[in-house]
Amino acid sequence: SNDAEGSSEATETEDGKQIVTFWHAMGGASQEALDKIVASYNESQDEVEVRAEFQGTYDEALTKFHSVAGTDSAPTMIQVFEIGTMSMVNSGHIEPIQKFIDEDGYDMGHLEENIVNYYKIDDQFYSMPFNSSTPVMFYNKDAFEEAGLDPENPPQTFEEVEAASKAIVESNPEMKGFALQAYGWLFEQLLANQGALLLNEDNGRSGVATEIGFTEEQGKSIFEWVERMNTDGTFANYGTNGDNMLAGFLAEDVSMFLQSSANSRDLIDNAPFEVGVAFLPHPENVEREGVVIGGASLWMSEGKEEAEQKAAWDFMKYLQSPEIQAQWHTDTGYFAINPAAYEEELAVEMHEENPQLKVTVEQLQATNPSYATQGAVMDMIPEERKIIETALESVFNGGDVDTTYQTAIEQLNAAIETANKARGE
Amino acid sequence: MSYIELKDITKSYHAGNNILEQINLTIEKGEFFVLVGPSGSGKSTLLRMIAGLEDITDGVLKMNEKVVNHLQPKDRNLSMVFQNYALYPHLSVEQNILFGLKAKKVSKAEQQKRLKETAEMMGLSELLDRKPRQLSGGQRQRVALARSVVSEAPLCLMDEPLSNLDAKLRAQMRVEIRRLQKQLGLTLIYVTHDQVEAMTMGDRIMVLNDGEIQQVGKPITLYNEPANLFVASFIGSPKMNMGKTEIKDVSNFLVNKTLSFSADVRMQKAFQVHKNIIAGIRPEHIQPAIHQEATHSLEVIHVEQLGNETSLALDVGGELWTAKWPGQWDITAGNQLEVYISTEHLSFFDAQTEALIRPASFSGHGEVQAI
Amino acid sequence: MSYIELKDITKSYHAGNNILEQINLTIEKGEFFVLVGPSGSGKSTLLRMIAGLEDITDGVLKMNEKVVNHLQPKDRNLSMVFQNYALYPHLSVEQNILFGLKAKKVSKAEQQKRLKETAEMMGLSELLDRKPRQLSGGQRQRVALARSVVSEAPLCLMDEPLSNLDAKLRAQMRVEIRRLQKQLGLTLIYVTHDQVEAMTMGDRIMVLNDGEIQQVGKPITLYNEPANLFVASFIGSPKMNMGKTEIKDVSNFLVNKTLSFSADVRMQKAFQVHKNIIAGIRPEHIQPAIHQEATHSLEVIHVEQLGNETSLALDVGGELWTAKWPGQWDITAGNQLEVYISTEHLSFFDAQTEALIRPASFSGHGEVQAI
Amino acid sequence: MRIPFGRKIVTYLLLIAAAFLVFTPTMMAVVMSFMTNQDIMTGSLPSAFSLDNYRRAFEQFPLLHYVINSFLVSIAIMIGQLILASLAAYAFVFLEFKGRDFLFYLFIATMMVPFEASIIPNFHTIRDLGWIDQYTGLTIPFFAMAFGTFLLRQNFKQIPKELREASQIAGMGDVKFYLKVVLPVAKTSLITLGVYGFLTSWNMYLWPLLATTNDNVRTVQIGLRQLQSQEQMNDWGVIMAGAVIVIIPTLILLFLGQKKLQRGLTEGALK
Amino acid sequence: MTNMTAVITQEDQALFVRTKRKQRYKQFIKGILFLLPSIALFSVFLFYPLLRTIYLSFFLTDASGATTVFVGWDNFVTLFQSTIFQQSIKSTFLFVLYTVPLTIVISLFLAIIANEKLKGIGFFRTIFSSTMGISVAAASVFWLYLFHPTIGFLNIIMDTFGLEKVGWLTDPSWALIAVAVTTIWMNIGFTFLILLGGLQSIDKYLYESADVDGAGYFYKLRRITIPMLSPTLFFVVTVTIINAFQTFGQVDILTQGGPQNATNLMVYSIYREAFTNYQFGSASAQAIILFIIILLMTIIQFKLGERKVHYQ
Ligand SMILES: Nc1ncnc2c1ncn2[C@@H]1O[C@H](COP(=O)(O)OP(=O)(O)OP(=O)(O)O)[C@@H](O)[C@H]1O
Ligand SMILES: Nc1ncnc2c1ncn2[C@@H]1O[C@H](COP(=O)(O)OP(=O)(O)OP(=O)(O)O)[C@@H](O)[C@H]1O
Ligand SMILES: O=P(O)(O)OC[C@H](O)CO
Ligand SMILES: [Mg+2]
Ligand SMILES: [Mg+2]
Repeated sequence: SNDAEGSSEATETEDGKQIVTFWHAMGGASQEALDKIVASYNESQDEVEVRAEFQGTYDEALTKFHSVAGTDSAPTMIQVFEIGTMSMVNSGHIEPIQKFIDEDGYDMGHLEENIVNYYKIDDQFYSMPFNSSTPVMFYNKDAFEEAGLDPENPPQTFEEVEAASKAIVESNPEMKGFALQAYGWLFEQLLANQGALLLNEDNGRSGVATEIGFTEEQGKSIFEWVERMNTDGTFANYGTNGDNMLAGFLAEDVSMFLQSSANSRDLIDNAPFEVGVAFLPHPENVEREGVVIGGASLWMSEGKEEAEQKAAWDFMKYLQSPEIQAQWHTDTGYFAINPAAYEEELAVEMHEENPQLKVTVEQLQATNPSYATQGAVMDMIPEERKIIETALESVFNGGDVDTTYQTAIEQLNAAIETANKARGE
Repeated sequence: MSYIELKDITKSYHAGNNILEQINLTIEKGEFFVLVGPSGSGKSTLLRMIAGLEDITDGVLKMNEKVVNHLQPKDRNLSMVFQNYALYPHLSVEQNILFGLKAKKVSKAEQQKRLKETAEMMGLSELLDRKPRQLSGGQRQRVALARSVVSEAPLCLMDEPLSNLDAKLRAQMRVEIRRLQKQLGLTLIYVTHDQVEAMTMGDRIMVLNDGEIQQVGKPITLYNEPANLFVASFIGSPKMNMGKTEIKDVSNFLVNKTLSFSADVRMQKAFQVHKNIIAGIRPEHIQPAIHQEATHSLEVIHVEQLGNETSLALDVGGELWTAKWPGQWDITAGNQLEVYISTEHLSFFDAQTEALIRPASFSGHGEVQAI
Repeated sequence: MSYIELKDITKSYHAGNNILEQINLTIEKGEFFVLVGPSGSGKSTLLRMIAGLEDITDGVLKMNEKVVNHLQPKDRNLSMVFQNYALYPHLSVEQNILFGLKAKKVSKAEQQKRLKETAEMMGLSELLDRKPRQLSGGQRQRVALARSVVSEAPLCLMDEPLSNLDAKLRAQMRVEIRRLQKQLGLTLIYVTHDQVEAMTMGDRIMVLNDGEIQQVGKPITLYNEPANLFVASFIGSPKMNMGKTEIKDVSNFLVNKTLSFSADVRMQKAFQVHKNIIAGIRPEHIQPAIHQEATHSLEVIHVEQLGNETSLALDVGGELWTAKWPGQWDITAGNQLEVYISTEHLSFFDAQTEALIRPASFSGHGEVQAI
Repeated sequence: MRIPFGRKIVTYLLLIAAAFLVFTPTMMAVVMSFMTNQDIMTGSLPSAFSLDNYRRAFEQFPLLHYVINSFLVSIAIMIGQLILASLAAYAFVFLEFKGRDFLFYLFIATMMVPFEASIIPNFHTIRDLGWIDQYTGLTIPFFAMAFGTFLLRQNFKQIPKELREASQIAGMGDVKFYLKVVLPVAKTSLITLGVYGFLTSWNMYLWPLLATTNDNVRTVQIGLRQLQSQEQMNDWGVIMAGAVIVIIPTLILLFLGQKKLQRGLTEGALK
Repeated sequence: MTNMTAVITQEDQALFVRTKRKQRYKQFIKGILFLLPSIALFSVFLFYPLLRTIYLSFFLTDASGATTVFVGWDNFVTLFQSTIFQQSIKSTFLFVLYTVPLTIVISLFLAIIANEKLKGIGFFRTIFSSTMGISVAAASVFWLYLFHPTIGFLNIIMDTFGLEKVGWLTDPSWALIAVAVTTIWMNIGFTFLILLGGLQSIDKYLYESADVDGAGYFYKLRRITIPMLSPTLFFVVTVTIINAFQTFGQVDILTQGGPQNATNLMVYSIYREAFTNYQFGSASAQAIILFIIILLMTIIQFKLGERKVHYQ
């Protein structure tokens, strides 16, 4: 029927172009940026037409993929967040990217090292990295100045953050010092920054993880940090809602917070004050280890015609190109996965104008390669995040750290156990 | 040819509490059969059972010699006027009237023809476009009636179809229904509590009380020879005057301890058989002592002028009896009134069984009864 | 003391189409006021306006000398029996009856007392626990009546409160309502289309036609001196016989080109003033030629036996006239009948204006009018 | 009947106060959709009026196309539901047969099954039927509606039984009675249910998102969802503009339906 | 009347039985035909998923929802031991308690004041029913903004009155209330419309009769309006309860189940279990439990309620 036109059943357009269906989870401004890139690709050649289609959140898109995987309805390629990696690998309905790399003799060497570290599993690439981000600390330079703090020298450690927060609140009782979104990803990053593993078995990279990998001290340090600021009255609670926190920051209700670097552009553009970007803080008593890359990568469906897969592969390569990455980076604040992009005029100009954007890159490059910063892989990480978020909220709202922590650990281990059992291997 | 036959028809809503009790009845084809009875006696229920709207608890219902207990209303080929009209609120008067014809796929031309006739007859021609809610009570009733009339089904059931009409319209309708019934040879079962309707329209009347048949017969028979006290007091308006009767001596008896009458031989015998006897006399039989000599003198308690007749409440041994005299009489309450009461006009009933012992004699019809 | 006063009361549902037209009326305290009129003439509407249920389009309504146009029904202190009963379907009979008393916070003891009395009077004692849908039509009507009676409001409005009752019960109710009204000194406005109710219960009757008052007066006045043709034909059942009247010669006139009467001086004068005259005669005034000599001979078309009287359809110059004779007459249709018609009993109306020219003379009440 | 002046005033006051409370969120959204992001973020009163948000909302997704799809889908669902629900309700009220009550309770029980809980098996079903990206997949699963059946059953029960009886005597079968009497008499409820069905279909978002993979058959709520981003800053002005665009057709429908509803509601009763 | 035999002949008897049976059969067929379209679709899109859900609840699954390990009642056992699930049940019941009575009372109030015959009443009716035309997505966005801690209307008002700002969606003691308020607001439109319809179909004669009886406004409300409205109310209560148990969209957009699972209502929990955690077995078990809870509630409602309901 007519309706079916353009669905994944038709693989060619009327004028003979190869159709590539591309499922993604980019809403809002990111979708605008992505659509722009897709359009530019479609215009750049006349063999392939990429059709980018929004499929909901990362979670929903992934679930949906699982439901249609192996059928005609499955897309040619799909964007999956980093923590969906393991579940994609396990699904059995994907074509590892390594196959095309080998066939094509494509060199992945130009990629950012951390990105390679994350996505290379068992020494091969299953998916093509695309949009990557890391968390950074945003702060209000004007407020720092007013409070007598050095705006060019942001706090580095948990303790310094606390002190700065106090100073801020003292100078302006209307403003809180620090905000931490109850977001599991941030917790994971704060762990990695201490050199702690999220899961055992080297974050699940040496074998199947069977329980959590961090020590009580490492885990609790984050909770206690928050608790201390909470008692000081310098902590702002925005719960799980990132947008509220951003708005609070812009409205000068809070002076520092952690968030994905993907927000940089937006924040810098919209803030009525000078926005500072800093490295993720770490406890004083441990060295900074660095951050894990976040974001998502692109996966190839199994069982599609070769021409179709080839076309998708071509598009993936296009996305890697420095010009595109430069554009993507400046439009959104995601990294350029290809560092060559930073040489692009567009990026250079942008960095000159907004030197803060560089900080995110610097932080990534300052990261020590280790299992901790390589990031955990397992199919229960989404669940882990929910558990951690609940625990964080509990601390935010004055819950007891010890019991909260214990409950969370029990739940985490139970979840790992169930996930292992459910694989039924 | 018996058209409708009811055998031992019984109805109960709750077990053990019969609304209708063993009804046995035959109605002939083309007969105008009137059903009367006090409120709540089961008239509507009986009608609804014949229509097939109410399950028959027990007994057999035959139409045209065929058992129809099990038949659907639509297979009984009849029409009905509901006591509460049951008009379709969303349809105009015209659509309401034509509803059944359309259902039966009667031709358009025929529909229009019948509609026109019926609407005219019922005085609804001007109201055809109205919705039921825009009609007065009487107008609604006429629509309900029209709906039944227009169907020309051979059997018509009507539940108090004229109760909301004024006397003039009612008289007109009475004639129309009667005419139609004759003309189309309809069998009509007609519930009413209007004395005049019952007497003038019905070929036969059935009196129902408390779910039991009291009497079935020609209107005039019911009036003149009511089978029991109930029928006697129910048929006729104002109702028959009743009084306990005692024998004073061999040739005299007293009614209500007040009115003395002489007893003939037949009556003396009756007094031997029946212990307690009740005498009844119709209001029109307590006559002014003008052409006859006065037999009794009674106190007038109350006078009502009806225009064409005068209704008198008289004291008879402490009870109120009614007399009805044609014309307008200027009688003052409180006075003694000379009246003429003929023993002939007394009906006698057994007080125990309530059954008729002897009807008032109308000494050969054709003679003037009361002038 | 005028209790209710209507001044130029007008009602229209749609502009330009008046349902009621300039009604002027006073009703005295304690009066029993009867409203009659053909179906759709606006009786219910008028009642509802007095109750405050319907907006008054124009005019002033006073109660107790105060303008009440704007008052809520509940502030008018009245009770009402609705033509369609308006029972609360979710409440039992008892709760229905007590609804108003509870609303008015009458004491429990008083409630029970009145409930008991009223239920007994209306024969509802056994049905107190039933829901309206489990009642027969007549039973429902009695509940509606009970609800009004129990309230003992000084003003009662009743819209055909007895239309679904049988004659016997109706007679009984008539007396009860009348007794209650007198006893409590109620003012009662009563809609009916029952001739007997109208004549016997009302202190005054108002005849409404097409939203206009035709006549207001004592029942007997309306009967004897109907203000116009409409009242003449509406009051009295069977209706008055009417016929076109022509002067044959100086001292004679013809009705319906058939019946010849001699004209006296007064009538001769009348014939000079009014061009077209219609004569009317009540059915009971076409009398058997027994005590008087026959004046006319007419063909009998149809005979109806009502038990207490006989109704005869007679051919008068091609039109059907009705005669009503008390008692049962064995007369055969098709025969010629000798009748006596007195000129005295003829009423005359102007054919154009329809107004009464001369009423039938009842030559001094107290004399026997028609035996 | 005239309403006394005092009560009129009180009623009006209550009406106005209530209307204000009920309508504030909507009004606020409309105002915000014309505000600049700067004004929104600083929580100030609108300082300028701009259509910018609408322009951007329209740019971000094929809005007109979505609206048309939403209309097609909603109308199809509405009609399907009306037909199926009224048929079922008719059976439950006017037909007496064995197992009727059981079936009714079974129907009611289906209301208990949370749709989100059966969304995965249902998705698999339409996948297997090849209904993904088809109007069939978007509409047919919603045709059967226990809620609507329940609503209509409650309403049909109020139809006086004499009407059924009168038509039985007139020789009218069930289908005709259903078409000629029940449906017109229950018009109001049908309109109510229709409006409800239309609006709920219009407002669905999880299922259309799942059952479609591309813009061709997608509905307007998905567009609204695309305007919200996961962890990036929300552009409230654009979101509100999107929301206003999404609710305008339904509010208009409601406004138009209202008059019809009113008229239908006053249809008279039996005696 | 002479040869009237009062006995029903055997033939008649047999005929009755036969036709009764035939009629009953015909009625049955007719009934089923009327119900067939609904039954067919229910079977495919409701009963089958339900059975499938029951089946799944005894398994662990992989990410694509395929069963892997049979675990018997384990999923249920685990659930009942899980504090998260207990919290979820508690929140759900609390939520029902917050939303249902208030929705009904407010809508009834609106319906009653909008039932008066006044000038311009149509305008108010439209306003009151307007929230029905606002989708979950749009409504949640409105309220998300209203509850916004910094720029939200509610906190700005709190601020102007010198009150402490409230963490509407972040404070566990407020979040459920905030979601409830949103839900009530969203539900008002439809509930209002249904109740208004119910009010308008009450025979006006009943009110006239009560007016004449001298009944006051509230007396009429209590003795006529409410009882006569009872079928509608019953319907509305049933539906509102079921809807409350099935709340999803508002939670998804406003709180994602947080803070501290305070708004992790059952359907959301099911969604999360399936869509985020890929635990279709556990999600199915939750769905079954939810189904049983709603079923029990509805049965209780029908048992207690429908007897009090007055049908014409
Ligand atoms: N559904 C029912 N349940 C119980 N009793 C009922 C039901 N319907 C009618 N009745 C009772 O059955 C009896 C007969 O009712 P029916 O309607 O046949 O009376 P009726 O003779 O038509 O009276 P009316 O002249 O007042 O209309 C009455 O006592 C009535 O109360
Ligand atoms: N809502 C309405 N809209 C338009 N016309 C109406 C409405 N209600 C009544 N009417 C008309 O008003 C006239 C008077 O009606 P009303 O009910 O007062 O008559 P009635 O005298 O009580 O008649 P009945 O004896 O038949 O009850 C009738 O012609 C009727 O059709
Ligand atoms: O929102 P993004 O794309 O920066 O991704 C953040 C996290 O890595 C998602 O798991
Ligand atoms: Mg009856
Ligand atoms: Mg009337």
